Amino acid sequence: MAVLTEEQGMLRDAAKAWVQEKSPVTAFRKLRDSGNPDGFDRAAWREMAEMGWSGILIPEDFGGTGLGYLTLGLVLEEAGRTLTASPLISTALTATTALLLGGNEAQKKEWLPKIAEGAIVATLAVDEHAHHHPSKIELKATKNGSGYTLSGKKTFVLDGGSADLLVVAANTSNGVTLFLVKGDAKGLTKQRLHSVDSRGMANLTFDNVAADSVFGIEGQGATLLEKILDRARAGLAAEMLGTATQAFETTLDYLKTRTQFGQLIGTFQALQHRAAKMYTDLELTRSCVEAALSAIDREANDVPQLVSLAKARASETLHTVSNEMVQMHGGIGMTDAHDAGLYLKRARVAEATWGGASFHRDRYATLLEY
Amino acid sequence: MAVLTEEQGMLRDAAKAWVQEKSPVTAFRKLRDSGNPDGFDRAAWREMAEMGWSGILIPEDFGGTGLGYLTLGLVLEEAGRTLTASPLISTALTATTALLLGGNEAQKKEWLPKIAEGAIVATLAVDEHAHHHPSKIELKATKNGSGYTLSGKKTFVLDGGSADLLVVAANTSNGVTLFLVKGDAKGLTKQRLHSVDSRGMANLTFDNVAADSVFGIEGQGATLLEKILDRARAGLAAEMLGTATQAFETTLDYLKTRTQFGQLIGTFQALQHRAAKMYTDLELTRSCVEAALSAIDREANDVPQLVSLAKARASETLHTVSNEMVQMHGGIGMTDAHDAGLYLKRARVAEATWGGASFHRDRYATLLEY
Amino acid sequence: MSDLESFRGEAKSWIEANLPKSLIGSGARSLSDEGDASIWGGKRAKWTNPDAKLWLERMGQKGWTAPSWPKEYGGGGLNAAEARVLEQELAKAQAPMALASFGIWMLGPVLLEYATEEQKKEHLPKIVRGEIRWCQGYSEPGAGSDLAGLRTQAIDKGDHYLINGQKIWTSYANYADWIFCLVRTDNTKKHEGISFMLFDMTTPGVETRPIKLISGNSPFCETFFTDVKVPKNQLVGKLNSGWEIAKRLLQYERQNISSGGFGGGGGYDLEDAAKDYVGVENGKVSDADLRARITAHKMEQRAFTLTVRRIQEESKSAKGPSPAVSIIKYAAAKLNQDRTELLVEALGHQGLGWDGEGYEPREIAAMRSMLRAKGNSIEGGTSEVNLNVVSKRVLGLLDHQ
Amino acid sequence: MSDLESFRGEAKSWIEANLPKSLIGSGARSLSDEGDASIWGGKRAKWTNPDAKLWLERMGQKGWTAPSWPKEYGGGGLNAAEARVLEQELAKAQAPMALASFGIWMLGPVLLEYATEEQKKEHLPKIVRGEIRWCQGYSEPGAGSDLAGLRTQAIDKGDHYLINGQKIWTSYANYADWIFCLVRTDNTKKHEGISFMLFDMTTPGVETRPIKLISGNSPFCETFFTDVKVPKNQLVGKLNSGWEIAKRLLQYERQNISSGGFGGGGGYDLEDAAKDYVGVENGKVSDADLRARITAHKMEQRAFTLTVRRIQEESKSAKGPSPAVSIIKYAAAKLNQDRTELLVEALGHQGLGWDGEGYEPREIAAMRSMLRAKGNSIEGGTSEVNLNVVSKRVLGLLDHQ
Repeated sequence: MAVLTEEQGMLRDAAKAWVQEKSPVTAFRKLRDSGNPDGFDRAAWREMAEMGWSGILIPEDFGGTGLGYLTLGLVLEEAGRTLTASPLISTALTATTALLLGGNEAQKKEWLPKIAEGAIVATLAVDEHAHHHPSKIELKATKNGSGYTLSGKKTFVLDGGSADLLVVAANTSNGVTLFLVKGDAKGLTKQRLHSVDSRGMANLTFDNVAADSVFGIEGQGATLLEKILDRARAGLAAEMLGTATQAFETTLDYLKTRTQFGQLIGTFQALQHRAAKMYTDLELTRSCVEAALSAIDREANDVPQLVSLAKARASETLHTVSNEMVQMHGGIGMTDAHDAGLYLKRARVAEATWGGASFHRDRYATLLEY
Repeated sequence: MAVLTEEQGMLRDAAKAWVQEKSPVTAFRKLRDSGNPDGFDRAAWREMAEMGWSGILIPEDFGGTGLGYLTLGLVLEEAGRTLTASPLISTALTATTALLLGGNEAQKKEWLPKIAEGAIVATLAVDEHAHHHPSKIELKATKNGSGYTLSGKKTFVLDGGSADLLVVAANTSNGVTLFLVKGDAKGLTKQRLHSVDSRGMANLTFDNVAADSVFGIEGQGATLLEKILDRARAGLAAEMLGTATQAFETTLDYLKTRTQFGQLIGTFQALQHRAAKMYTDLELTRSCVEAALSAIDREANDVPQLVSLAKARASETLHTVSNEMVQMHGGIGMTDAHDAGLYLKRARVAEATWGGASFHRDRYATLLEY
Repeated sequence: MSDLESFRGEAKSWIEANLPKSLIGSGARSLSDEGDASIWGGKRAKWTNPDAKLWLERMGQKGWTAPSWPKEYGGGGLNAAEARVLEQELAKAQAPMALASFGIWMLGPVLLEYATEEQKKEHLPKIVRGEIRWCQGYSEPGAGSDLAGLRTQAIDKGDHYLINGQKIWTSYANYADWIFCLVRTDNTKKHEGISFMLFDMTTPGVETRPIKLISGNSPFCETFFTDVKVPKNQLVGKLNSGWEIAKRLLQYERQNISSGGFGGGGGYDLEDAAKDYVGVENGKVSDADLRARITAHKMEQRAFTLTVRRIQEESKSAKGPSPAVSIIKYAAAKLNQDRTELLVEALGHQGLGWDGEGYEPREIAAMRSMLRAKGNSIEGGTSEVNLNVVSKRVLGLLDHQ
Repeated sequence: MSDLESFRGEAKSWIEANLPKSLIGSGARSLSDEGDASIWGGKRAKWTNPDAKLWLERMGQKGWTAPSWPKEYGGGGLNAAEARVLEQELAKAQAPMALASFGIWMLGPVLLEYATEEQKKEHLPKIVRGEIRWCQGYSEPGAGSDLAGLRTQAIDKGDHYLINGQKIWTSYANYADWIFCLVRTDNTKKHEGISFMLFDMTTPGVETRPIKLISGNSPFCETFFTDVKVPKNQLVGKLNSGWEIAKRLLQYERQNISSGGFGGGGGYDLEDAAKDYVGVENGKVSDADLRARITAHKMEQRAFTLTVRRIQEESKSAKGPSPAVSIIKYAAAKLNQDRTELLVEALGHQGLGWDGEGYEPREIAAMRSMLRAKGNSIEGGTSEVNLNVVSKRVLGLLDHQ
């Protein structure tokens, strides 16, 4: 665990307490079984906003606390432990980052306070196919008098079904440009998806959607997009670290209570060594995630490397731990009634989101030019 | 173990008996420490020839027994168990295959009987750089009256220092052509190498070496070369299987005798599971090696796939087992006085020879067109 | 030899004459979890295709659903060589499997070995003809891989046993007609206090409750026994000798579960899926990292298939399954898990759907197969137990003191 | 705070004044197996560069070879914050390590904790100044990771102990002046019968024999004791309380061995070697499979470095090394083995040379580092022991009954 300021420590403890009490895994299971179309609990989201979580990245002038990414990471980690599904990733992390890095004063004034209040859900729409591929933006933006019209599709947009505000990466004649689009814009169709993690994902179709609110410099969106994505990936990695840590701890408890062949299964050396290796992986992953988040807060120049490191490691570790959670629980871990399956399903989607281990290994090597 | 004919069974038992008695690992260690420049024991090679091993691939008309590749594989496997270093691979397997597949009657008549007698050492010279790369032949062959002159280099030629006969892959204006070159040819310089496995390897320099004996059809050598290499790789994989099997069995014996913390270390479950996985790897590898060798004997059309499978698997398995041999022996395994190091060193060279796991994985995928 | 060839002729022509055209090439679909598929036979079989019923009847009459069982018990009475020939001819004719049956794969072999003449005559023919569908009552709550902890009680009531207790992971108990079941008949011992019994699932006091898995389907049940009366002649082997029978049967089970590898995966070819969903650059899957891992897996798969064939050839002569079968089960489980994971990875977000719009059925099938495959290293003996068995029975390593 | 900054100033100017120019940037070369390198100090140090001797003398005088040890014992008397500042300034100035010493890394800390005033005054200053080079007498033949089986005898002869027995894996015993040694002083007990003693390697009856490793070099010795007389005041701690001291010291050893990771590897940068020896296609190493594995390793290496830094920051306050150190040792060993293996693979046949013509020195060094690295998961506690320690001490799992 990184060395925290007093303020960070208090926030972390508050988050831990709230999550354990108000949003345990049973809450997520209830959400899943209720077939809630949003994929998150709006009442819980309001509470989070009241506690200031939606505004952790937002400067005080816009109604937030401006505590930064490492701090938001602490909250995401705690939320990840119990699979708490909320717009923290889509809205408080990703869309907020986009507005902070790319928005002009007017845009910030209009939207950031609403996000801080928890009044809106906002998200980033980047991919258009099965795999994450930010350098392949085909959604077309055509100049149209003062503004633009957007036509094309976006796939697997997090909280895309319930989003009031969308940051959309589009292809303008001169390159990639980001646009702000309202969730109820004319010509925008949302197809809610039942992804295996039961989070609210949607495919979006744009049919001549009017978008006047250009974001950053026209045609220069590619670099901005990468900066936004790196911050989103680091935050997601923090959430995944929490999920993996809890999956491991739950499994460890089971090893200490379950007996087979007249022995606690935790006394079998083969399982002990596998547990010790998972612990090692988790420790290494924590270092990467915390390094990436604080590099972002410091605006260090190796952010892209550290983020790919963190996202790749978090993906690999969560993959292993979620598999071992099922295996070490044995038959009971295979039943829908047990939580192991929920962790496994959350894991696979998080791994693929904004690039999996394979994507980020290649990116890491490319950044180091070999 | 494949189901063997009586003849194969007898030959295998004879090989096992001779190797254990006449050529145990201590013999190889003596050879290494004696600094024998050939990298093999000529007296032992004579005995092998007398037992007919040098002629297993050679038809009876040319003084051999023509028993085929699976049979030669049985002998190579036994030889591999004790790290027996001999020209079996270079001469009885590789050069013989080249003569059988590419030689005309005259060439076969001249050389095959000598090989069967064990009178000469012959080998294949293909690579020119650090890595195996048969599609990259730069050694130049220039037409010169009736014959050719060869200029360029060949690297890491097995038994190249003591070879009386060389099969050389050269670049003719119209493609790759194979040539027969005598070991004492004028303009040929041999640099003997001290590779870590203490086998006789050499770098060869060709300075306008006269070579009139063209091999197969001029310019069509690439396909022929691949066919020769596949047979060489399969045989080498059989030897590696033997090496890995013995390394495993030696380690298994140690697990059954060594005590730590008042326990036989073989009773520690973590080591048991690693041993069981190695056993699984060895069983899978055996299937691949035997399948490749019998496919060659049947002249099946999936030989290239099966050979890449066998060589890749043998490389991976031997790699793992040789590492575990050191680790499971602990400190004693790190000493030069123990055999583990000899197996480790043999392993690494065999892995790299004619393409390692990485090379053959890529080849396998390419053969399957994805 | 020529006998064998003439048998090949007979088989060939019989198949031509009796295999309904509609079934040719309909293939052995993945059995995994299609609990109510007619291929399992039994009293409650749902015959979606009457030709499938016809095919089972004809194969059953011939005894070729259990080719190597003795004729007197309804089997085909073929020797090993003939059985292989039949297999080859059925494959050539693209005949689908006529019957999937735990009775044939597991129960039959041990009945032949341990049952009374009366029991064999009673049960084996019905198994061969697929009239009775069987399920296996082994695992109990709290004792997964460890059968010594078995608690289900069978009390001697003179003319019958009275059974009370609970089983779990009973495959398709909700579709089965009869169960072969391990029960405790002596509380003073562990393994030596277990007996092997057969009884009708319609007996009063038997209740089954399907277990929903993470993959969304329910191939297993919890099974409850409340004062279930079992006639004494339904005990197999000697009283308290059930453990020996159980171990024998587990061997057959492991061999069977996996010698074909585990099924499932939504009918994708792994490398084609990678090409379609990831893309191709000069002939190669454009994600080189994924391509390398897919290749490593495909080679492992090939090595596995070659090994199964080799072990079968080698153990022709040997009596019963070889201990090496344990590595088969372990390897098969890992392979199916690797394959389904790689497939899901290759499909990207399209492979992460649970149901509904936006996903093709086979994309959803891929995800569910990946989830279901996690059970492969748990059911029928965990991979950990398999590795223990290999290290002790095959490698001769000792137990920790 | 301003105190700290003023100390930074002092340190900076002192280094400028005292660091011989010839040493600037000469870097901390890999210590592994350079047994006779002057950097190890001691009576028999070979001083190839007089400036290195000068640098050691000056740093020793200042006590900065052991910055946080008390001044009274020759140490620097710095607090943790100051010690870090000194470290930073030395790094900035590109000063090479002045002294490599088991005395500083291992023996010193336990002497400070367990030794008598007299012993501290006697030994610590000489350690700080690099005058006496120490070696460690722990392992014995037949008892590698398991010290409870210790057999070397120390018999009470009134005014001295008489030591007979044999040690193995004694690092650089052939270069050492003194040894800290575990001996058995009670045969009726196991761990409670061990004592911790110090003695001079020139004492009659001490013999060392270097052990040749598979890598060709000999960083370890067999060490024989025949009727070696050790004065009683050279016992550290109470009689038969050596086990506690030994465990403590092992912790320092593991922390030290690996917190920097293991060295060695022939001065190649892994990805540059791959580019040079394998080739490049549009900017990427042309063997995509190897490239992916190199990258996975480099990321693991980066994660490790970040973790070492984090653990150090976190354990500032904590007393002594944290148990998480065990994962450091385990991870460091694996990383160095992976790195050296990947390097050898990248070099192809050029990386498979033992000596002689046809290979560059650094190519041979790469091979030998790979071979030497196999020992990293054995020396100073095997990786298996490390994993046991993590699962028990960190994860709280119990011993198998």
